[in-house]
Amino acid sequence: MDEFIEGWTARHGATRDQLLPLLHAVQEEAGYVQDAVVPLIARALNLSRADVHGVVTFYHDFRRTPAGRHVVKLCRAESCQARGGAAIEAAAAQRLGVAMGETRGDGAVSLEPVYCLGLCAVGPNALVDGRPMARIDTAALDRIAAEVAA
Amino acid sequence: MSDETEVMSTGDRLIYMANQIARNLAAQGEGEAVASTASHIAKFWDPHMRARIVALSAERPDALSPIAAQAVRAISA
Amino acid sequence: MTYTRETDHGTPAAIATGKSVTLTIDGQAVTLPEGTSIMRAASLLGGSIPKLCATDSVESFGSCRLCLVEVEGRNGYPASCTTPVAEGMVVRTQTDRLKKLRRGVMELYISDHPLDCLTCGANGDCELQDQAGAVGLRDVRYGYDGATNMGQAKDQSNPYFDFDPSKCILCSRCVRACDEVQGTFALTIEGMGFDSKVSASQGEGFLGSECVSCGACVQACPTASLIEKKVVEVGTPDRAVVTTCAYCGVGCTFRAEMRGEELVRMVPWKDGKANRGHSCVKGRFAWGYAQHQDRILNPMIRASVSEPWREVSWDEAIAYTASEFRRIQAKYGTRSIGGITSSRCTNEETFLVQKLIRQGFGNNNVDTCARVCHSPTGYGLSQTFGTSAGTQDFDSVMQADVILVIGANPTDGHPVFASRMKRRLRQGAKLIVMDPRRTDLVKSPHVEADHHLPLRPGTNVAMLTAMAHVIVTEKLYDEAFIRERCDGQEFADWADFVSQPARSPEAIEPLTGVKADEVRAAARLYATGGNGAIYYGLGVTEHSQGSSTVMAIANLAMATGNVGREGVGVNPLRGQNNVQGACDMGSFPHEFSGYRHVSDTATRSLFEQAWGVTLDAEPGLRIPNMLDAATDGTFKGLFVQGEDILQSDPNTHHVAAGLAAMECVVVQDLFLNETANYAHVFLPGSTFLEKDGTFTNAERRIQRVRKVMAPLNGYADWEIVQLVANAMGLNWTYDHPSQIMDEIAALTPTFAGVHYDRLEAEGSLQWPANDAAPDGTPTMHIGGFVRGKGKFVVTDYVPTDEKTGPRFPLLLTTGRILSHYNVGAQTRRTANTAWHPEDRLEIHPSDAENRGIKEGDWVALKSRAGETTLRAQVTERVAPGVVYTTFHHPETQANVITTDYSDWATNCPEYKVTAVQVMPSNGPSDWQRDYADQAKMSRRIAPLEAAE
Amino acid sequence: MKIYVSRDMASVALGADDVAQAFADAGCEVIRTGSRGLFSIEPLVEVETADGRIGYGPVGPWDVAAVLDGSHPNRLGPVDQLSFFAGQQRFTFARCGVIDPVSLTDYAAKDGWKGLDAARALAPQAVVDAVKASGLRGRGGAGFPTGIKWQTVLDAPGAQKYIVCNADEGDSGTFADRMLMEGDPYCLIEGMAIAAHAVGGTQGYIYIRSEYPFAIYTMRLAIERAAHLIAPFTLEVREGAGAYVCGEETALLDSIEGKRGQVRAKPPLPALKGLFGQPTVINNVLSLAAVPFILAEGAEAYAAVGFGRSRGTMPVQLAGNVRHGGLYEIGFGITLGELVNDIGGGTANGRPVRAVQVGGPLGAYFPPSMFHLPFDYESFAAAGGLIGHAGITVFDDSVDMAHMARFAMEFCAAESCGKCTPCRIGSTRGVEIVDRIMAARPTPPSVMPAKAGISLPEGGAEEKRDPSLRWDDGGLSKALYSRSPARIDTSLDAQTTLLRDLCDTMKYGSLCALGGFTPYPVLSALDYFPEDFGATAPIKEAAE
Repeated sequence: MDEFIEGWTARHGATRDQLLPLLHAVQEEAGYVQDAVVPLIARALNLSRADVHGVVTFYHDFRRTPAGRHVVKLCRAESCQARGGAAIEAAAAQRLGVAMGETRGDGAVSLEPVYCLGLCAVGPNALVDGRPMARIDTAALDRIAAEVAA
Repeated sequence: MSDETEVMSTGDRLIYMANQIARNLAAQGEGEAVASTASHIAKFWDPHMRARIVALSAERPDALSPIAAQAVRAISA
Repeated sequence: MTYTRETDHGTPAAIATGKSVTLTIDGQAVTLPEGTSIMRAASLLGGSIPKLCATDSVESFGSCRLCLVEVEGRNGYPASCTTPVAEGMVVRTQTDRLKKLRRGVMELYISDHPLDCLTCGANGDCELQDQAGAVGLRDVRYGYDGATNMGQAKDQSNPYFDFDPSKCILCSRCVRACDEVQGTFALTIEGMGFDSKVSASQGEGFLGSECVSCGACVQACPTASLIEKKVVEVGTPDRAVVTTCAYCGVGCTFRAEMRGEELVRMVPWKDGKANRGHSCVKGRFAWGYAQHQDRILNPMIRASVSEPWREVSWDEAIAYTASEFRRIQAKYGTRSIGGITSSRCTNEETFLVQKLIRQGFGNNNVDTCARVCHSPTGYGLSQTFGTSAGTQDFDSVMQADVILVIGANPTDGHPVFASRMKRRLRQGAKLIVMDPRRTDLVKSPHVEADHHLPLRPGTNVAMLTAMAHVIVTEKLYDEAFIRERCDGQEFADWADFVSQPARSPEAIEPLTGVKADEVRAAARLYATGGNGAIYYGLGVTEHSQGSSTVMAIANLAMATGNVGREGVGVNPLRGQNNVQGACDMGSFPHEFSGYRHVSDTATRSLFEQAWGVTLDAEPGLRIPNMLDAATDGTFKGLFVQGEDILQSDPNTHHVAAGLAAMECVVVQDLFLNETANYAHVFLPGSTFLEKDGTFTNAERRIQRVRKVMAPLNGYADWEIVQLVANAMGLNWTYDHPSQIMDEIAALTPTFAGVHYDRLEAEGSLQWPANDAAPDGTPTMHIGGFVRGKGKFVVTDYVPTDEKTGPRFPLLLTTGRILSHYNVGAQTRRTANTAWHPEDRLEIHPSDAENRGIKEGDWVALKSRAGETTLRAQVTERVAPGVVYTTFHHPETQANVITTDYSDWATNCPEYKVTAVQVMPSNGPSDWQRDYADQAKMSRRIAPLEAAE
Repeated sequence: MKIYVSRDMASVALGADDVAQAFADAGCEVIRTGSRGLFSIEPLVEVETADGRIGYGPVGPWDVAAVLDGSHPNRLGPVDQLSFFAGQQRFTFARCGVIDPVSLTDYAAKDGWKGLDAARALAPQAVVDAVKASGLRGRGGAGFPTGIKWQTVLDAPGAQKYIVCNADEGDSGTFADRMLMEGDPYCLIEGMAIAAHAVGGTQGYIYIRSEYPFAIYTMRLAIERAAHLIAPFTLEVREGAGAYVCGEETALLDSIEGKRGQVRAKPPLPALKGLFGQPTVINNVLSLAAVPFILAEGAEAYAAVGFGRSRGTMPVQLAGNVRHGGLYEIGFGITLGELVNDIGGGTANGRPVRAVQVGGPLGAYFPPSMFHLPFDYESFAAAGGLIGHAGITVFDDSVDMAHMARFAMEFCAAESCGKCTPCRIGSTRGVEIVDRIMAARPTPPSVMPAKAGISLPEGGAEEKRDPSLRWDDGGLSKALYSRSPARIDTSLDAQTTLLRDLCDTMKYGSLCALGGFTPYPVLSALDYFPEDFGATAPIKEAAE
């Protein structure tokens, strides 16, 4: 990971404003921002470990533990609720066997809340492994469950 | 001074000090250097040390560098 | 006397812009500088706006929302801490609407706060408790069965303070204090929203985190979340005495907060002009040594060092000392005895010791430990500027544009000043660091030197002369300044000398190992980057060319016009709390107080009239010369106050031999130190908490030390010296240190205006303080140099005789670490050992590798002067070929390695350059074992026979 | 045969990629465009014919043949003649759904860069004057006159000046920024280049929320292609990281600077000391995207449209349970009822509209009785609400307004930056109060299926609490008298009064709009729908 960070800062620079872009890149590369990587990032940008730890723990996107193999981000915002989002959320948790905000025991899937994907006229919506899905109903949940099981 | 000897005797140290002062003032040119070395020794060495260096310059004439030797002669007059 | 907390105006004073505005607050008109916050304005008017996240040591933050006010013409309720005053503003701070809002905020705070005030460590000293009372909170309607941050585990890892997250109100004052005041950025808030939590580094215990334990966060914390363990243990203080710290040369002033006779905590004093309300781990917490059981409280004597100590009464010990000294003088001559003053005792005590020697002993055999640290500064600056002290005050760094740090590691040696320097660097000042090691100033969080010149140890003069070469040959010097302030001819000679090709950066590159273009860039930046300020330390002075280096530095400053105004100057970072004072008081063998030579008849007759004796006009012996004379049999008696030359001076064998040859060594100290192993009389000393007096810090600031508790050993150190003096028939009649200072003022022109009543009124004075400068002199050499014209001194690089060779291929340089001080006598007897329990040898990975050395291995460190063993620390902080260690722990006796080479002008030892070899070893060297046995033997104290 | 299919994230979510692939497989030349902005007809296909582009929608991959031979039942004819589009005044969204978003030639052909060229021909002050004359106000929600903000930055001394675009569009019910960035990225780039010219800006940043991966991709591609046209001004996209609060301008600046996205105190205003402490223009996507039109067609053309002090057009977004959800750019002044019923067509499932939330999660709820309100900053403010980013979320009669009030507090708790007390602690206490109200209210109305609200965000309260602090009924509760549950009045009246007091503290005490505006949805739900809170007659609190 040290070489990755060095290569990245060589291309993008090592000023403090590169911290979020670098954290995104590290998470993209390793799947999550491990506590052990924080000192390397701090040294690369000449920040304290506290600086980096404060930023990693502030933003919802950055994970400190690995996610499930599949990540389902289900929208909980008002527009999706107006289109039955709350019921779909309960059904998804039941169908995928994982509580909202958790990763399933077998590590296959993480169900996470997201507050608005900007698809507010076609909800309930979700991002499934980065792919947007609209008008989610129980049938769509079955398809997602199948994908997770595959 | 090679790096073998562990502790300098007092005599050796006085000679070494005088030479060191002279060497560091040499950049001012010989005339200036002799005068300032002499005044330095007069200003900072106690009478016993001054008397000792004068005696040493007589006993071991080649131990002192030219500037140092002239300076010691100046303070012994 | 009731315990009065210092007033907290909530926000720092505005940066002066010269403009002021007039407004009315609660009907009262007031005119204040532009940029002042409404909160500060109200506080200055004596009003009180509730606040919790505001404190005037850090910038306003606007998070607690307690301090809301009404401003006519503006909707909403702005926070008074983040809203600056404006012309014609009409502010109301106490309306019913505001009271309701404030109660609403407080009700939320207390809905997530334990209600155990009566059993809390901060009971009676908690801002949350005060504000809850002030806003009249009577109920928490939210109940306590909801979500809460209470019940979290306490972090008690730091030896001095606890962190209890359950009592934290997330005001972030601690995080901001760590960032803005200390500049370490070790704290952050972890998480967001309701679950936010203060976290050291990555949510670990304070001790293992990046925290340097300076105590700023504990001081900033409004509740019991961060609190001193001693306060929890004994309760909140009931009185406070302002005094000055006895550790480094920054000279921080503290409020010693007492509970009766017991010291509860040391809190930095906001009005302290050297530390501006900041502290470091030593001054703030490491004062436990004062009550440590190792303190010797009764005088002891013995005929020979092989016998155990015999406790005796004060009268017997004093009489024995006087008679021995008289006996030795009668037998071996007047010049056969001498004394060493301490840089850790007060000005008054140092003055008395040199008076005892000059008036009592009748010779000038007096020296001080400044010999081994900044004596070259005294010599070099007096030659060039005409006075032996730094030119600026510490505040001056905040006006610097380019900061050049040479041979100094302020973040370890002068941490509070380093914090102010880092604050200036964060504001955009440029930094050049000249040091063989990659110190924290070279690169550490939020700090990065623009140029690092990692020169080989011992090549300072070559490097500085090369910089001068660039400045002269590229015509970057300040011609007008030189013509007006310096001697034109001397400049011309100097300019010719430095311009020669042999002194170009290219020519000296092989010597220093630093790339020529880096040297050129650094020189250009210093010369042209605006206000250039040079700060240097023992890495400059502890060389065979220490004095030449100081003069080379002075040359650079004069050539570029960087002397005589704010933000510039040549600033020695003097090691100890009163090393400047010790030199001022005439501790050197060749001069009286105020740097006047003993041969100067007018000065000498002044002292002769005052003291009623004829004084010796010849300079006395320096410490190394005393030890030589001792081994030659002509120097037999030594009075050592507050100094441990066996551990701190170089070439331990030589020191031991000298001490062993003497017939009467008298040691006055707090503990049985290493020098006491060879002593015949031990007079127990007193700590800075147990006596009145003054210290002078590195910016020539004379500050009061005030007694806060009765001396455990019965006498203040100045009283002991008086006892000895009177036993030798000198008939001194001082009954308070202020009288001694009056005598100093009468005899020393630069101290003429210094009297205790002035110090009480002004808080402190920077000498010279006399009729010419009634309020002291923050910045020296304004308009002209003390010696008249600034003198350019030609400094040629003369390589040291200490050469590396096949037997000793590496270069050793020495230094200090934050948690310890000098020889560690005090800090080793506090909890600071938690950070640095033993001296370690820093060695570069490549040097370690080809010697088969891994991190933590025992290694033998050998020079031509001796051998010792310690554990290795493999790091890239040192360059290949260079190793580094500290000398805080006697077990390692690092100074058995250092040689007897020293500065040509002042004999300041060459600690910084010793040729050594490092090999793996399996434990302490034989010498260390013998030394430990000898030390144990000589520390035995015979049990008191049953009282007859 | 040339056909057009949208690549907008919403269209893709509805299957547009499969449709495009099917037509490509059938040998058609497929042009991917942005979305037209009416989602009830997507996936939409437009076929290039002799008399213009003919739209068919919604269609699936299996409809290729029916579309190509024109027989498909969902034939719509020329899309811009549909009533949903004909009534609009698309000043900012004119190209969106028409052109290939990243084609410089398409953009130039539709008056692209005309505004920038016009601006560069003027002195910076003249450009600022034009923006002032247009009456353009902040489209992010604050409604601050854009011209005045630019004037401040132009006048401010600074070694470097920055142009920052706030594309953190986190409000539920809003997607105009996303649509524009994905459908007409050069329009935003041109607007920022004009701003740079007007105030002497050298570097620009577009802070896009991480939930908009398509917008991030498209903007980066467009910036790369247009770099030479806006030089020496340089632009860079910065990706958010899931914090709604970074939609607040100073939190956004801290986020770009690599810090925790915490809100800064004002003053100093970002216009004077913003990004890296330098003077900074920080505007929403729509404010900046409106500028090219103003410079190209002239300020008067823009100012001519509008209502009262709200000049120009506002791209309204119809969302939630609405039949014709989508983007409707129209001059200010149109009424809420026209938008929801006439244009939106009421609810998608045909049930009656019970409430609409205007302005995202921090906006007020309005019952149909308030549908007379004209869409304008001042009118909505006077009615105790706000326009915000002009998102309108429609709810049918199954909505439980107490649940929505609870969600407003829960959302604030989940997204609070944690800096200021009213929001950090108040939002969590707000959820607890509404829970007590919902427990105490008599008959829960026919509500949506089981309230699936989760407990508080990660780390529920229980396991963190020290077990030794149990509230047993022995001596301890007597000793901790002020803490014993018995002492708390959990009656409906008491808790409702406490909720109002909490809202007062949050509204007037909070440091920013997150904590400060959360009371809008809570109090409007309480005031307009008291029956959901167990009260009988509506209690109208005197407007503070």
